[in-house]
Amino acid sequence: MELLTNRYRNLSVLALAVVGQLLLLGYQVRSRQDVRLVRVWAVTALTETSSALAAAGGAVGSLYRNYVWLVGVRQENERLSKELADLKLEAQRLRADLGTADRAQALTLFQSRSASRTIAARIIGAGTVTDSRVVFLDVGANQGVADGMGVITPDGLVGRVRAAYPTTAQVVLLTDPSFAAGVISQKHHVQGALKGNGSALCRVDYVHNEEKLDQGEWFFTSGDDRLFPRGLPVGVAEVVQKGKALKDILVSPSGLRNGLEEVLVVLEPVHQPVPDAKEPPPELRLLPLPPDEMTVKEPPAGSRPAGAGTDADGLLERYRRIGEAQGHVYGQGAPGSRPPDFNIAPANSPATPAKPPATPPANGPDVTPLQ
Amino acid sequence: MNQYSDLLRAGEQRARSGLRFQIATLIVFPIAAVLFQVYVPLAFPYVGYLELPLLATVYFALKQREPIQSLLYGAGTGLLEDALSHHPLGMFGIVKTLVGYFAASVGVRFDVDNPLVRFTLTFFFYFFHQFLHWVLARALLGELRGFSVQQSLFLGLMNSIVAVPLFHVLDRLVSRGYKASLLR
Amino acid sequence: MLPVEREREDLNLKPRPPQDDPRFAAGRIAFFQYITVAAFVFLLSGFWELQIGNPEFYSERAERNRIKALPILAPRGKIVDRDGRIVVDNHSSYSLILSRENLKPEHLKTIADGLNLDYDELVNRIRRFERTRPKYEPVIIKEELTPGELAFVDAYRSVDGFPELELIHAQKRQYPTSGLAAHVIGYVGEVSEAELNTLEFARYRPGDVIGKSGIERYYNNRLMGVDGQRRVLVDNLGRERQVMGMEDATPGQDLHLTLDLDLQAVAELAMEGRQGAVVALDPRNGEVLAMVSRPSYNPNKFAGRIRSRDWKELTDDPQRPLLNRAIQAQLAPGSTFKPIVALAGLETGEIDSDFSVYCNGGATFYGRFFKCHARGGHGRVDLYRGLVQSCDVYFYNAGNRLGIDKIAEYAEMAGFGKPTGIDLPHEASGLVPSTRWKLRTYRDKWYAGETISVSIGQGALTVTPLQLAAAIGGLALGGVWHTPHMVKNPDSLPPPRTAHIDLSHAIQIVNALYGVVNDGGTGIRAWLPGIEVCGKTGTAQLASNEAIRSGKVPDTLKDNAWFFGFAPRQDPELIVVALFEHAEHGPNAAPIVRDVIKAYFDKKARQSAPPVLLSSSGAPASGAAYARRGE
Amino acid sequence: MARYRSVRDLDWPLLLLSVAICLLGILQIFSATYETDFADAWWKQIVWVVLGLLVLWVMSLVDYHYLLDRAPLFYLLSIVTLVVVLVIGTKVFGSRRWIPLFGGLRLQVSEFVKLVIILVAARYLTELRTERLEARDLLKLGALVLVPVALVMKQPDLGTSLTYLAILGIALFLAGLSWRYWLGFCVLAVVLFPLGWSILKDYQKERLFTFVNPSRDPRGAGYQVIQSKIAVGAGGLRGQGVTRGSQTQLRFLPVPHTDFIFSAFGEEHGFIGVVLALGLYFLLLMQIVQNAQTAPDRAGMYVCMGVAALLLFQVLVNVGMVVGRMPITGIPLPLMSYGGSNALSVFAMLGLVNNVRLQRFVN
Repeated sequence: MELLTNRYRNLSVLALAVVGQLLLLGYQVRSRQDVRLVRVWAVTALTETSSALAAAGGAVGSLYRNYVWLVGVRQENERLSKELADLKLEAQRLRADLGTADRAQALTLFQSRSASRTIAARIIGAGTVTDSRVVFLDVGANQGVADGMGVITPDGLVGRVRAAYPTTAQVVLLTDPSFAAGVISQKHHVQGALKGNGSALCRVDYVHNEEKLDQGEWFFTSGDDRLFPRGLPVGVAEVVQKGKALKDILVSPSGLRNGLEEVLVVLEPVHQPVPDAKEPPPELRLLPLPPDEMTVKEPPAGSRPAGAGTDADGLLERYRRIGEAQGHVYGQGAPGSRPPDFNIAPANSPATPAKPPATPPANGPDVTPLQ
Repeated sequence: MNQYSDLLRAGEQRARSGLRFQIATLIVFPIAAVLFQVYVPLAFPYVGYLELPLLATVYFALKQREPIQSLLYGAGTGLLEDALSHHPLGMFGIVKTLVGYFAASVGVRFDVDNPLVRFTLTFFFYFFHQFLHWVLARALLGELRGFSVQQSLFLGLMNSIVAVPLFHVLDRLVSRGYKASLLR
Repeated sequence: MLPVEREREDLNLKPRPPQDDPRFAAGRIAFFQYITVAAFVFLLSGFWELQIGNPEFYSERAERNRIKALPILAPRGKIVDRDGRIVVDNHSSYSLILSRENLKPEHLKTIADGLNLDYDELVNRIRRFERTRPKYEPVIIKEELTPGELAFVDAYRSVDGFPELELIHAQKRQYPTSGLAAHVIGYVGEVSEAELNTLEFARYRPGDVIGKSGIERYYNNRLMGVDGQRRVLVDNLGRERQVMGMEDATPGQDLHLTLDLDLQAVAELAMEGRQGAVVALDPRNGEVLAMVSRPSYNPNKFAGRIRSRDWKELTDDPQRPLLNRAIQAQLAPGSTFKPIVALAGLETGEIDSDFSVYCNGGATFYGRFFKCHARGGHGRVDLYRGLVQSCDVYFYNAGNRLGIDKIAEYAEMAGFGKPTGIDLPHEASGLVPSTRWKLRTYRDKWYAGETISVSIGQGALTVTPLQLAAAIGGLALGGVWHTPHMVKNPDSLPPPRTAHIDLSHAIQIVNALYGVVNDGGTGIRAWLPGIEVCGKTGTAQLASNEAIRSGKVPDTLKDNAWFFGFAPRQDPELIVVALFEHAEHGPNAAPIVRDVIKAYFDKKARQSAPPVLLSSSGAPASGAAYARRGE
Repeated sequence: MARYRSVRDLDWPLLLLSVAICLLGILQIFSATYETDFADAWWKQIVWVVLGLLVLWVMSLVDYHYLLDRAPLFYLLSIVTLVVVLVIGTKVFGSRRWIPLFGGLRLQVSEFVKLVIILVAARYLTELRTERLEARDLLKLGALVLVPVALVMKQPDLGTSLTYLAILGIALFLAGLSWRYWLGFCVLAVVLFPLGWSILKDYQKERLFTFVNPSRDPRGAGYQVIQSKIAVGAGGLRGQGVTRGSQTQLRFLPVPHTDFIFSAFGEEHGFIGVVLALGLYFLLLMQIVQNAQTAPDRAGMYVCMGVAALLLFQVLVNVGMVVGRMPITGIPLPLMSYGGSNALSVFAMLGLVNNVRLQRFVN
């Protein structure tokens, strides 16, 4: 056909290519479904090549190092100093690999001590879009990795598996805007939800202004988001400010601080206690958490922000103290006994109020007498 | 006869000097570019701002001056890139298809070996690429994210600065490594 | 060439001029092509928007998907005590709503698991809405989300594409955590299907949170506001981008109670660990100053959606903590009923101040021996001594003379046997037996022997603590009974009932009640220096006499202790009734009443004293603080 | 007369594309009128299309220069007919547009006037033979076109009269009207807008209102737009299938076989079908434009571009209306909408284009 072969061939092909992709897009948007198979192929093919390249790169590197040193040794000392050279070489190689070794060692150590079953993985690729924070791992569904699994390092939380392909897995980093996790602060047990910001720092939402939180306080995963096990370090609160009703909190994620190479995918999460605040902030690189001293005081169950009762509770507490101050037991009294005086000031710090079992425990330290 | 048709005709003549690349080149390069984009930013995060797949698309389109091949090349690169993002497939595909087509059309009309022309065109196409992607995301996916003109301009500048020597290297690589033949 | 020329000439057309080049407009034709492309892109984009961009089929509904209408829940009014101190507050929280338009049923399992919801309950809940409400109305599936649950929602809503989840801000009820005044306040909950079919709640919709009991229910219309709406533009990740429109919610009105938290607190503390009720009211106007029922519960458990386990625990508790004993316990009043019998006797003339009987520990009527609580007897007792010593024999005789119907007449005049009309739901009426009642209920005639029990507040006679307080309060005022109420400005308040009783009779009885506390009577434990407290004890027997004799009385059948006390003797400002269940002896309830009365007068002193004096005494000016808060 | 070399020289792509679009239209008419009073409409449409092809063939045979030469005559004839229509025309849906013919058939004159206006404009501009258009010529041509515009508006038929203006617009544009004049038009439009507003009939105003805000009165004038949007939206990606479109079949959609045929099409064939149909239209337009580019003389170019502009305008307004992006004007969709006059006039125009193409082999 003249039309399609001659003058408008270019335009026609362009239109076809664009419309074809438009229909592809339309299918995905309309059905809210990924074109899974195509993506699996592409991702698998690319990441395989990528990991092959990475491995090749490593091999070439070490070969290069060995070769250079070997030649140098031969030229200098011939056979006599071969042993020495070997030692030197060994030392050099070790020194060169020290960084990696440290890291690998820390990872292994952490992996062995961690209660959760994990699998080690290398990062073999990053996402191609600048505003999304996505990486690829060299483990996939074949190794038991599944969608939604947490990804961590000894330093802290890294992200979450978004899609597991046969030999690779796509991980959304915690800085991605679509990431969210439940966190709890170490010292004041403030609970919030960590969200990616698209930048280096993450936000923590849903923390009320009234709640106490220090700058520099550590955040750990709280576990009640049903996504990550409790007790993983997340990061340090860099910015803590009063907001409109909720605090503005920015956290610098500790998991990404030292660059990413090897990570652990949490296959079977096990909740861990949040370490006590008195311990030094977890410098976890070579000092994994001592498992014995992980005692924590859990936050009061069901504690709610701003939920410490109403005026009425404060008043009741006040009268209780008035009674205690006079040794008066309410509703009791022998004939002619001295009645209580309700106009005295209650003691401000009662000597451990012996609460009758019928009343629930007073909530937190915020119940202050009305003065 | 007017200026427009003059330009057109001159372009038609120039089109004959377009390079034809071997199929292998056309397959290896986009994959390499995307792989670079995937792997290198791990070590050097700032490299992530380099849009190598786009630069490759622009380069090959300018060189080939053959709209159909260029747009197919762009589409392939874009789809490959899409596969590694968590967007629906086709976003980068469409954008790069158009970039490929227009770059090839423009390549017909300009002296694409001139570094200044290359610089300008890369800058223009980078901006076009980012803007179109934003428009598409907004119109087709309903993502209401912002568009930073300043950032795009700056990154476009950076990419163009990288592009000129890169294209030069590619020129030599292609002419040495592969047999270049004249079109028609 | 030639034929054309010829043809042209044939057609009388001028020969084509040399400048007639059809290509002269080539540029403009190219421009037209671009216009065409633009026009088709324009049209295609229209179809994209309708057919692809809109995940739903109905365009208007689809618009709702991108422009979501989120309810703004109106906060309920706060509840404050008579001094403006907050009893029930609101606190902000997040609720999770589920948009049924976007619901993917296969997501429900994950949602239920992630948010600790019962899957079947969730499914039923959605199904219930499915039947009755249009699809675009969202369902609230969880309230008061913890930060962890919020994180769960955030993580799933965006990454895994759960478009059905939406978070809204809500004001949740905050009740006193100690369970203080729990029964009075009541609690809120989601309106049930059964309730929607009743007249009271017919105007609400499923999902609305209404008052379920207590004040919350009685004044639901006042407390409940009108929900607003917020239309927001959301992107495909479900993130809010822009607010398109707002209809603000109209918050509910605050409610001013007559309750005095000082008295309430003291009464609560006095009843701690006990079972029973305390009612304090101002007989001069019927304002309830304190109302306690024990055992209590934490109404905050109801503020969200109560878990069925918690609910079962509460309803299965043999002590029935959900019962508001102050208005719902219908129990024999015991000797606290005696003033009514005395009044009836005096008014009818069956007894007078000279009438006296000899008590030797019991008396026989109609062939049956009725004993007095004092084994050895009280000797000769007249009306004064009979009340002070609470002599049963005296009242047996008085009752015997009166007959059941006269007793019933005066009991009903005082307000027994029917609800007092307090502004709380589900008030019990109590029971005043009479011949007509016996005939109607048992189709049997009244036996005179039954009158004897009733005359000391036993037998079929039952009252609620509130009834007793209202009745005695009105009697102490000389026969003016105000309707008890909980709220400062109730919707409607019936005028007080007055009875033309001889004032000297009332004074006579009040003096005797003064003697109960201050003249070596049974109420000595309610004595307060400087305050003219009048009162009366009551011990209501639950177990049969045989069981008592055998000595095997379980705790739950031990005698109930009653005490009412009012002060001052003239024009009483306060009457307090305490019911202390299974306390065995009536006098055990007296200290409860004493503490409440003391609290009342202490507070009065505090408020009348100049604040400077208090602060200069070195003690924190708590009284001043209260006075200030009360403003 | 038989100046074309052979059947081979006909513009086959053009023919195939137009027939393909007609087939889509017939299929849709069949589906939209399935089990209704108009159930035989698709049959009639086939007859009209065949007749149209006949017209096309005839039109390709007659040298367009011959027609151009007679343009003034046609022009006068059409003015007279339009006046006659106003006087004796059949009133349907409140407007007099049709001349009753034998056998209950009706002819919509204004459809054929389009053809005449294309010829008149082409002829007038060809005779100018200048690169730029002068104000005098502009006014003259404008006056020539505005007479039928006014007459058709009187019927009242806003949509068709606007199509005449579209032809005028493209003619002026191609003739090289200075941008100053375009600017002048814009200013004039702004000034005259209030005046035009008072001329517009109430229902026309209402249509403009509802175009801006379809939900204004969902039961009244906005009803059509809303129903059309719902129908299109219901189509989704793949459509509901032939005779399965619920909006179309349940008669929510007004006139699903004429003005809103594309709405029904969108519902039953989905986005894919829409892309296909619009693609066909696009290719058809491009083919006509190509004929314009290869035309032997200015007159041929003007004729082809006039046809292209007319078709583009009609497609744009009709389809735009279907998706709620254009006001409802009652312009049928060329080649797809049911209707004899429409089909015949479009095929006549395509015949003209074909004619122009054949003439290029002449020299």
